[in-house]
Amino acid sequence: MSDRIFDRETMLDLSVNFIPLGILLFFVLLFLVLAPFPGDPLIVLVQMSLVIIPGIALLMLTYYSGNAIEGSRDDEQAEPGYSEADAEVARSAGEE
Amino acid sequence: MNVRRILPVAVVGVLALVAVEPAAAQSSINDELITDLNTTLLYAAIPIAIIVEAILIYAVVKFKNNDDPKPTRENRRLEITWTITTAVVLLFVGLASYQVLAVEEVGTPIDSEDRIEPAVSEDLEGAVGPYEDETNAVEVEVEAYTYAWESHYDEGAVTARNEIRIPANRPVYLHIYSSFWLHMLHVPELGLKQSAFVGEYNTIKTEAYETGSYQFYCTQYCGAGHSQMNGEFIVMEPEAYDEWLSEQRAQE
Amino acid sequence: MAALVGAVFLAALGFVARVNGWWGRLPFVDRTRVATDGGHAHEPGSGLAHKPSGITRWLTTVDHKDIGILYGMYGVIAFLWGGVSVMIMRFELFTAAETYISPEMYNALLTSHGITMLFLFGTPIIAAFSNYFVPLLIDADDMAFPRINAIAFWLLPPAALLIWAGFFTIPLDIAISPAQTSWTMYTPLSVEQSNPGVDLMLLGLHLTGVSATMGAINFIATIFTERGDDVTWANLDIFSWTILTQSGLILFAFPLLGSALIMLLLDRNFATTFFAVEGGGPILWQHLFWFFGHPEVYILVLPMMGLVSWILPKFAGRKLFGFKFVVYSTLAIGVLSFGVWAHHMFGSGMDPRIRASFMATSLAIAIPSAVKTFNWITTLWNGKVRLTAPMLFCIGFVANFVIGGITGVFLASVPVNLILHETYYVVGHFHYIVMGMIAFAGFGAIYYWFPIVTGRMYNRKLAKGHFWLSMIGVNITFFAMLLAGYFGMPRRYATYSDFNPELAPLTEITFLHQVMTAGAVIIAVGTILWLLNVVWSWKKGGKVTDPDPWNTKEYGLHGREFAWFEQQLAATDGGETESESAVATDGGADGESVATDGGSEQA
Amino acid sequence: MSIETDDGRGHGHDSEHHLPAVEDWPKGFGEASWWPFISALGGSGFYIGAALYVLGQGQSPIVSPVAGGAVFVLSTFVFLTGLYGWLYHAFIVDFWEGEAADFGFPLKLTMLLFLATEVATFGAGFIYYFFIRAGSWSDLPPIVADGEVLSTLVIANTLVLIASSVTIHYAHHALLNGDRTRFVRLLGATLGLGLVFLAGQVYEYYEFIVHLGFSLTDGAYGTAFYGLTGLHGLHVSLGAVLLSILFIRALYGHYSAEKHVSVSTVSMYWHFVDIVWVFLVVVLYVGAIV
Repeated sequence: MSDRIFDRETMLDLSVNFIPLGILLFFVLLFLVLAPFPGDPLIVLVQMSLVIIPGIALLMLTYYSGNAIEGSRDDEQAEPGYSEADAEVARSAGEE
Repeated sequence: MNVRRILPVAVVGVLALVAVEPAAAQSSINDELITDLNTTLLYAAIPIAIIVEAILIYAVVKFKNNDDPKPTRENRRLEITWTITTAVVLLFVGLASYQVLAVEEVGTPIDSEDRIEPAVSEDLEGAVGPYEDETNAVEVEVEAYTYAWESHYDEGAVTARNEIRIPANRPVYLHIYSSFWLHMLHVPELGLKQSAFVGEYNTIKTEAYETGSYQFYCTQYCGAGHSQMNGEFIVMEPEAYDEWLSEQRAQE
Repeated sequence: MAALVGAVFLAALGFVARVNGWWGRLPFVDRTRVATDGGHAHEPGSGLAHKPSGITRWLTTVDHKDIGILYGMYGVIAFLWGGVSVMIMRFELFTAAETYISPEMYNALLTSHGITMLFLFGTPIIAAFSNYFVPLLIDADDMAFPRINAIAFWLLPPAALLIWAGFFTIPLDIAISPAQTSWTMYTPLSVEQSNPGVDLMLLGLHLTGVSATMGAINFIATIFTERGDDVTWANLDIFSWTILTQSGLILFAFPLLGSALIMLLLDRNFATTFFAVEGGGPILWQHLFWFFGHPEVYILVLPMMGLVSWILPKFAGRKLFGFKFVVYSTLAIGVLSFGVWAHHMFGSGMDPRIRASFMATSLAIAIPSAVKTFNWITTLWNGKVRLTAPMLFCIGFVANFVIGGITGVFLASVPVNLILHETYYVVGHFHYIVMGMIAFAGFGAIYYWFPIVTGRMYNRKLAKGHFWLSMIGVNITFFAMLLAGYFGMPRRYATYSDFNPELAPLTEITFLHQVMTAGAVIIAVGTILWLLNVVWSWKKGGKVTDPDPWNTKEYGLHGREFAWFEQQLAATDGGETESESAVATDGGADGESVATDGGSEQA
Repeated sequence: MSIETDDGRGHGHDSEHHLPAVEDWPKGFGEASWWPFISALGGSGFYIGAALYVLGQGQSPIVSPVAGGAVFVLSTFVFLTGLYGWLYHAFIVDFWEGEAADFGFPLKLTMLLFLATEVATFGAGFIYYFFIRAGSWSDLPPIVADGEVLSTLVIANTLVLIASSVTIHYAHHALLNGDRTRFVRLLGATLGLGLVFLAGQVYEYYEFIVHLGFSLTDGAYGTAFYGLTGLHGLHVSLGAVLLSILFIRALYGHYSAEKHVSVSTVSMYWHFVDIVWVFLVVVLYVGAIV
């Protein structure tokens, strides 16, 4: 539990980025399994890197942004971009 | 108001697209594969587009000045559901496209051991010849320059301007190159497209099913004469093609 | 030439001066704005010391709000230039043959239209919004580097003059004509056109790139270091998130384009071989250009998605659904946008395996884009939808995005791309994005923030008319383009009379072109309504005295920028007659909202 | 160019709201400064100058061939004036009274971002080189064929540049330890080594162009060689200018263990330029002959 990188909530938030990663993975596997082209290791290397490198970049950015956002999460704070004072005034009215 | 406007547009769109689909036999293997794929995608895309637009319009109409608004509640399950649904649709698009791409007429013929040397007249790299067992294959060189096309047959023995002739029902290899500036051959009705580069050949392959004439275009912007750079792509009966070719050869 | 550039420059300065004089006559604009920058010195007039008067103020300003207005004026001028050039083209295409303008002129206009709309309208209009509002939204005093901010703007007018130079010299009898390279500037065409107008355009483009890069660095530094104490990464607003992502894209995309442009200039003037056949070849240009070019699309569209994510909830009466999903998917788009460039080059004979890879990444990037659509629709669901002009534009944005996005998936599929690439289908697809989304979000944001920037309200009837004309015009014009693409109509054709009527579907294509022209006229009428509305309302519109003109407090959706606006009103509220309601709402919040003003960080 | 040297704010300590330009000309207007406009005028003047230069070339020049150069020189003057005024008001006018290290993080971050753009700038050139290296690697100039391109001069020059990276590192260290004499000496040494490197490059160009007949237009490799080394040379020159500013300010007694942001940012820049050079030597010199 404690050794997990993110808590469950965050993992669910991040799933929006894991799904495109899943797609990239799917295509990597597809290209490996279904390769009706004459073999050429260099081309295959380029082909794979073109999918895998953006995937890794996305994974890294997701990790760091997830960290930054979760690290600064505070249940008390105002909604993103909203004025705290005004939101408080209105909260009672809006919730009913 | 939105509904009244968008729905007819969408319906007209669907009808128009269906009308564009050549309902009769396909003109070439490329066209057949691409049109089938395109139709399949349209069958998925048009309903999705209409449904999403309809939900949007419904939401706007239904909740316009709604007296009983509810505050937003996060619903991650819903989020993840539609993300995965989108992903599945796109996987299907990718899988279908990849299978079509894997056909060398749609993808590009790739050089390999079991091919013969391409029959080309210029000393340039990049051309790919027919397979050894494709004995009836035809090779045509297509040269682009500002602002015209020339087709060369029999390794340059025969040349025609602004027209490209191929026989039906035989594998055809088009070796495309440019002698001045960048151009692109596009035969929409046969599903053919390839850039013409200076200093290299690019080979595409096709097999036409039907005889007839089609418009071809230059679809790489190339300056003042770009809009005049089109011509006639003629698919002939194989016998007629051979006859034409020997006539031309005799004249040269 | 030097005299000409100088003259045009002076004319531009004169224009700014006139505009400035005109602004000067608006009592609200001057008084409040000047006072606002006094921060806590709330007596109106005390802040006057902070700004010179007259034209000097606009030439010397380092205030992010003034610079935002300058960017906005600039973007609007560019938008009109691009609009006029495309209307000329559309009238020419009404008939198949060459009627009004030569193919050379047509090509010059199409080049100018593309370059102007993307580099001189798109990027600056976003900078207008982000300059004015990002510091307000993140509770910063100003940008991290106000002087660099001003420099970045002042590089743009000379850049525009260089880019348009070829048109200015038409009346003169000198050998400079407008560039005819198309906005993609593909080699060898762009290297071998001997017209020096091309060199001027490339230099101008490089200058806009420098400006955009400076702006991007400034925004990243601002968002990283200037946030107020209570603005954390977890509650950074969505618009600032998209600006941050956009700036990150600019950081890599524009310098790369800059190098490529210099290489092109060297090839043109110093016989280098960067893009020559014996060197990197034309394909190298295509790779470099699209490695910039595809992220450029997201550079333009991401902030606009941010604006819609910010404005749409206000009129849905509820918070944005799935805020974090939208943030993460924005970042995902940012990263993936660098991995999809070659889907613009599927027809260039790349190995099919490599094309398959680009197809895979192009499909992957469609997910985070699509997710946003669902988030916006769900935000509307169960809300209280108020169809104000900004809201109409947001809804139109989403509706157009559905079509623009789905047509994009067809282009990602390599085989389908082969029949649609470089046809009007592509033109229709990306105009759904650039006109149907980017311009729509821009219009929506202009209406939404009109009260803050001008202190007045626009004319609501005209604004709704503007929306409906734009929406109908966009869908007629660009849907017709999609269909023309399926009929095989290639793009960038000055005429289409050369087609063989026996072979090409000339009747259908002609009809569709006429429909497009009719649609374009509708859009133009809508745009004129908008322009009249903005000019008239800025001068004569009803004054806004309510700090909450959109009634967002009721839903707990009062943004920081309007909280700031409230303070400005409070600061200048001396004897306005219709201000009772404003005073009434001011009372309680005053003390606290001081804390959200600029400067609390350093206090 | 001067991105790393803007502090843009930081003098409004008496007010809670930061007015960016209180000390600037025109004085007294907290949110107004002429320097950005003047710098931008000078900056765009370079482009106008380049444009006029292009128009002055060819068979029938449209403007006088000297116009471009004249505008360029004039712009340099205007640009430097703008920069000087800006730097002077932003940093120097009251260096010791300004807040210490307050802007260290933003400025270092900005330098980092600027270096990221530099990666893209150099990237385009290197991509060209990789294209030709992997593609039609033929028609090589004799100096590549003979391996002469990798001369002792280049190796010596590389060592000089690496040494300068070491000296600036220890200069910064010395400053942090409060050893000003050592700081100024090592800074001077860095500047000297940078100038030696530039001289070496100029000499190499001279050798190649005049004696070996290898120039910019000498095929695909000539383009890559002069394009990349030229771009790098421009960066070293800019670095030398920055180092000179540091050095002069250091001689005037600026900088201390607490106030050393400019030293850090210039040092980051210098290290970056150094790393690019090492990569360049490996790829462009060694990579061409292996």
